[in-house]
Amino acid sequence: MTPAASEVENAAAAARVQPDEATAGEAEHARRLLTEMLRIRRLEERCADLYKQEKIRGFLHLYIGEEAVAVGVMQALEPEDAIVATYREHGHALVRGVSARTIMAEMYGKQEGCSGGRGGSMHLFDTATRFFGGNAIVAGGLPLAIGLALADRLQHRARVTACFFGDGAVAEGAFHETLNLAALWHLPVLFCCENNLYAMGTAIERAQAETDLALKAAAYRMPSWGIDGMDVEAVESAARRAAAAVRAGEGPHFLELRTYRFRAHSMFDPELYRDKREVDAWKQRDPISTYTVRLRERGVLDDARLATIEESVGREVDDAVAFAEAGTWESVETLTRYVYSEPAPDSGDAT
Amino acid sequence: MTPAASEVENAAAAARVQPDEATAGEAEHARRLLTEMLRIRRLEERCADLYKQEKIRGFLHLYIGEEAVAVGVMQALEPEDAIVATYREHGHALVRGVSARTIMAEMYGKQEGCSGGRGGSMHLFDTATRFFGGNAIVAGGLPLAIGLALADRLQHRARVTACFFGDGAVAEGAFHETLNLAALWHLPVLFCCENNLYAMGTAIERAQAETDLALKAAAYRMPSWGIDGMDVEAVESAARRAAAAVRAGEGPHFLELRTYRFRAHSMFDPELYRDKREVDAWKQRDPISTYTVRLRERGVLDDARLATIEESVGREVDDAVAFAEAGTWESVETLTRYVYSEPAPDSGDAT
Amino acid sequence: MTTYREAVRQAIREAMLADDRVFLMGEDVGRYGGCYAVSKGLLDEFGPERIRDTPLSELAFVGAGIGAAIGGMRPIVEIMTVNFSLLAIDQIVNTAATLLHMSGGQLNVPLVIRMATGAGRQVAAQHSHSLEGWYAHVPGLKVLAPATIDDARGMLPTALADPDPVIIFEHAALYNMEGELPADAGAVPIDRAAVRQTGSDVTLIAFGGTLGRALEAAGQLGEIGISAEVLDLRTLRPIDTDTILESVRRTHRAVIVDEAWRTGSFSAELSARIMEGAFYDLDAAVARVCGAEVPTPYPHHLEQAALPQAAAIVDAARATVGR
Amino acid sequence: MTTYREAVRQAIREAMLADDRVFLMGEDVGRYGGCYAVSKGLLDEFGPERIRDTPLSELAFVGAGIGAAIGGMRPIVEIMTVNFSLLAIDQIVNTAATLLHMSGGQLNVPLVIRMATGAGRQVAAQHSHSLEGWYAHVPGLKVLAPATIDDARGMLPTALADPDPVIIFEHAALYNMEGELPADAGAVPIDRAAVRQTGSDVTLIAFGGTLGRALEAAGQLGEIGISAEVLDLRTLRPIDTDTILESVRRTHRAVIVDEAWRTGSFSAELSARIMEGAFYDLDAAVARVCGAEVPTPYPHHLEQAALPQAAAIVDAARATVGR
Ligand SMILES: Cc1ncc(C[n+]2csc(CCOP(=O)(O)OP(=O)(O)O)c2C)c(N)n1
Ligand SMILES: Cc1ncc(C[n+]2csc(CCOP(=O)(O)OP(=O)(O)O)c2C)c(N)n1
Ligand SMILES: [Mg+2]
Ligand SMILES: [Mg+2]
Repeated sequence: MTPAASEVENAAAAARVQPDEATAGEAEHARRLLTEMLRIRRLEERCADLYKQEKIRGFLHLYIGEEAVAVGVMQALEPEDAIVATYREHGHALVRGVSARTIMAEMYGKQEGCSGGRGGSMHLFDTATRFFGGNAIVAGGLPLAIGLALADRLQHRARVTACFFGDGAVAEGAFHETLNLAALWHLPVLFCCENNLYAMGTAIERAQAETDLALKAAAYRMPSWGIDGMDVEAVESAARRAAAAVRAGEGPHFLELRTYRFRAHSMFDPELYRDKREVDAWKQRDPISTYTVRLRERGVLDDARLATIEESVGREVDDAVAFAEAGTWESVETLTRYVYSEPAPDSGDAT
Repeated sequence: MTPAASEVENAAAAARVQPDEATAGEAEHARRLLTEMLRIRRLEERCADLYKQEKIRGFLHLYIGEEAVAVGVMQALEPEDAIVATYREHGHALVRGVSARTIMAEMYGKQEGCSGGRGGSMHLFDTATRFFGGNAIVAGGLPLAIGLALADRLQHRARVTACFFGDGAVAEGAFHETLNLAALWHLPVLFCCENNLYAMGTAIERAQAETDLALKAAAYRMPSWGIDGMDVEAVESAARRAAAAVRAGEGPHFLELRTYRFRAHSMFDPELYRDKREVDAWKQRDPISTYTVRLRERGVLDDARLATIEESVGREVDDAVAFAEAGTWESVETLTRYVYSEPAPDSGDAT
Repeated sequence: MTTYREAVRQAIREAMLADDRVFLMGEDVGRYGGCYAVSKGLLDEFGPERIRDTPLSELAFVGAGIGAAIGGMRPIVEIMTVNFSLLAIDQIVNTAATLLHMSGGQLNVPLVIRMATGAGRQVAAQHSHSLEGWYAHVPGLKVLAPATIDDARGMLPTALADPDPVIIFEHAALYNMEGELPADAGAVPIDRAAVRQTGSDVTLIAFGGTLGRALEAAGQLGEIGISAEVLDLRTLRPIDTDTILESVRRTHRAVIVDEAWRTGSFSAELSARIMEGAFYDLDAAVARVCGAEVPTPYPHHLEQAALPQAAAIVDAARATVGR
Repeated sequence: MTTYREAVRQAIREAMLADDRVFLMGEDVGRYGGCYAVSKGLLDEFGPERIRDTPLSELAFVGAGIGAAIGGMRPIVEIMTVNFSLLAIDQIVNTAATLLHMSGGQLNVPLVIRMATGAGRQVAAQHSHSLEGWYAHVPGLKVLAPATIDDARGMLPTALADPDPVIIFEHAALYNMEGELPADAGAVPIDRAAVRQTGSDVTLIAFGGTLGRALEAAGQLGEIGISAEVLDLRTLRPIDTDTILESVRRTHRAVIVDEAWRTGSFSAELSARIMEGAFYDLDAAVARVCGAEVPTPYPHHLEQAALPQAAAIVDAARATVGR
């Protein structure tokens, strides 16, 4: 359970841009990766404050520590691709292009939120960016993802559906049924298992007879890799390879992204189940601070640039909070809206 | 899907008594195996007739062709062990020691049946022989089996729970959850997967991304073997080894028993999904006729002995039918019995 | 002459011919021909991509149906029977029924789920449930129970045209029912109950598998001079309360027939609604004739004793009219 | 002073001390201390074999509880919330509830399943269900809804002593409720409703999470001169119809409060039973105050608007008495 123990043997992790030869484009891209991770981090730090202020209520699951996963994977996706995520999805939504404003407004429950305020933190949705939630049933999104992929297959569209889920979800029957169907039907899905070693308070050793989750996928004859999920470039490179294969019709692929959650599971969690030293050890591998160091070493980041990034990210977060604060409450009179479609054109789907 | 294709590579299958050196005890045992298979075969042939006569109603799933599996595995079990089976369980019940009489009466729905007539063909139960059903939900018995095993573990009893299920069940989420739990908790379960290549009309290639089911178990770090389920001695020998390991505290084991169903899935099945030639090819490997030949070659069976066996089996079946015919219908007045336990001593469990 | 089974098959076939977004998915719908032979022949006509056999993975293939629906398809997912739907009910309740709401109106789910329901075939305690009422409890779903050949034929296209998830319950005992179906039979509304027989003394309310018994009872009641109106609910969610109340206000008495276990069955909702909407019009307490509170027993005589029979409906109706 | 949470913990602890066949199994019951902190501290006292953390495998660990029960143990299986119980409902309905029957009386299942239920904490559409009524529909199960600290403490031992499967619903909003618990508090019966406040004009019937609202409403009604009796159902299956009818026959009016979506909720069964048993004693239609027919919305004001509030109970009660 120490970072060393989850050190990555896999070749995919090694494929990364050489430090010294960074081109301008590469430098730009690297800074963008850092910026994206920082956007998640700062937004969520603010969320934690707002939760204490009781502006955000219900469950709030922070992604802090795992940012490299969402940021890395999203690089491999095209606008027409689809994303299915979990209740720990603020980062995914943000990086995918859902605005910080509508995400924050959603967490407030304001009608300007990306789900009209109805969903809250666990149910961010945005059809414009093909972000299909936001699912609070562990492993509940997996069947949905293969359905989206099936629709693409049947409609001859070379798209990818990226499906995020945790290590805990792997124990669910839904995982098994879904992976089998995906492989059997050769569906274009990129399974992204965010292995942060815990499902709430249950360590993976107490949940899985086989803790090497990448091996699980093999039982369905699905190509899979274990990736260092604390290294955004390793994630990006693996995701690009896998997404390209999926898009090329090579069937579903599976990435196990080895990461760690720095914060409590949710705001209710007293964290009795893990040692502060373990958390501290993992914090040494913070995907943002390690990447910051790396970019400095590579000579593509200096104090000034970093300050500029932080400043713009800070402004974005401030702006999002202001937007949410200024947002409005839906009238109680429309309480029973969104139960059935409102009589309207024949539309219906989000494709 | 031809017999050749499922020919068994596994070493376990090879371990079998040498033809020429059969001792008296071994000869006796071999004839008993044959007898047991014949008991199932003849009982079920009669069931098919009785179904046509509308004596047996509802669903009726015949085991004909698969007899070597139940007979072989049961040899490895002790009286204190437990058995959990499916709706295709007449053979298992019979070999386990439930009387042909009460089995037949149950299929008639008479109150003298082993489940008081309430269950019918799919729900044979007998606590005396620790036969825990008879379950008509595919994969529904698997969680039950690990629960029985957990009870044994918690009560420090060195028992085995044998759990039978089909290839179709392997696609269910229950399979995945159960195998993981069993392996994670090191529970004394012997999983017996009766791979007859079809789930109703769905061939295994259209149901499983990985058709080598023994490999599935490996995803849970569970020892597993693929066995020729048409060879009763191969099954027995593998089951003995596996059961001994389970009993010795080595955790759950998995047997994939490769077999074939000669008859339709149920009496409603028009068998559109498979070729008569395929069925005929498999019938060449009939576990009873091939074993008969083998025992003759070994010199432990001749016409006279075989006739004696058939005669006694025939008598048993006749007697069972007579018993069922003479059985009585439960009064409609007690319709709502067996919904809750009747006020009685504190008992409660079947241990 | 055609059958209920044929009518469903025809409906599926025409939907697939009319709209290539429609496909059928479920266990044994293809090679086997459907566990009730509903889809027999369709595999040959439409091929395995559109008549899609699934493994035994109810949760995943129902969820895949939801995903395919939001991905632009019009899936018909067949769950063999309501008994196995319990393995998929999480996806139906927590995903299909909630997506539109949780997304603030962005994601409707144009999915049709068909399943067989009911008892009466001696298939015992795990294969004889009647859980229509559970699904009818869930906002976001629509729930249909075609009891006639016309409805078996006509409800499916309407359900497929609906932007939201619709569940169709086909009572297993109806598949062999024979009757005429006009050559031009087509879509029928799915928001109205139907008066199948008019009457003035008592309203018998039934749906799906119990309509036949209610009509049988009405016939027997007629012989003893009691005029029974028979109302076929057709749609369980939304309930056509207006039609029910209109009838009961005329007859002043009602008997509800529901094959499910009595306690907590859908019949209770109908009973409560009638009281709430027509209390002062009632001349007697609304009666219910339901399944006995016992897991379905295997033997024929016990199973039949556990199910609502015409005789019990007659008795209940007579009790309400007092003769 | 103690809390509802403490009372449940104490009940589990004492059961485990008294009978070593008892063990607790579920997601995060051990190291985490229970998702509602109910089992905090028990792992240290009893160890991981008896306070058994499970993976996220609801179907399998509930089924394992059934198997362990027939194997001689007395398992308490905790499902975090009723929402996730949908993943395990097949085992509960098709196995736990049927084994005794299918085996002709041979296999009873002495299993207790506990789960949190209900809305009110802004956890939105997938985490706020109230499905007690579904379980109460199933013959073979017993269903409890402790609404008080005494019942939280006392129902568990009675449930564990029961030879058949018992499901206990703990409303999540109750865990922090404070109150006194006598030092000798122990087992209580699980087959009787309780009159929590006597009254003569109208009977308010509530259970679990809605009892508090009903009492609140009764207080407000008292202030305007309407004497409300408050009945706590306590057990949803079997229903204590006698106590309900006895009360309604005195008050002639009833209002049922149920947090579940109105259509097909358990309230309907209660309403129907009252009509069936006390039709001629009723001075007004039995009224229901239920959850709105909408997946639970996240924002506080909308969620509260979707839930039965004291004001709505007061209005409904006033309507029944006509003032
Ligand atoms: C089916 C189901 N069971 C239980 C829960 C409660 N729960 C919410 S998150 C969680 C842990 C999930 O862990 P994992 O899949 O590893 O994701 P992580 O939270 O670590 O990102 C649990 C048990 C749930 N939401 N759904
Ligand atoms: C959960 C569930 N889904 C569907 C069915 C219907 N059904 C009964 S048996 C069967 C096939 C099972 O195949 P397999 O597990 O291979 O066992 P076999 O019948 O071949 O022995 C199916 C689909 C069921 N009983 N339970
Ligand atoms: Mg995790
Ligand atoms: Mg099979």
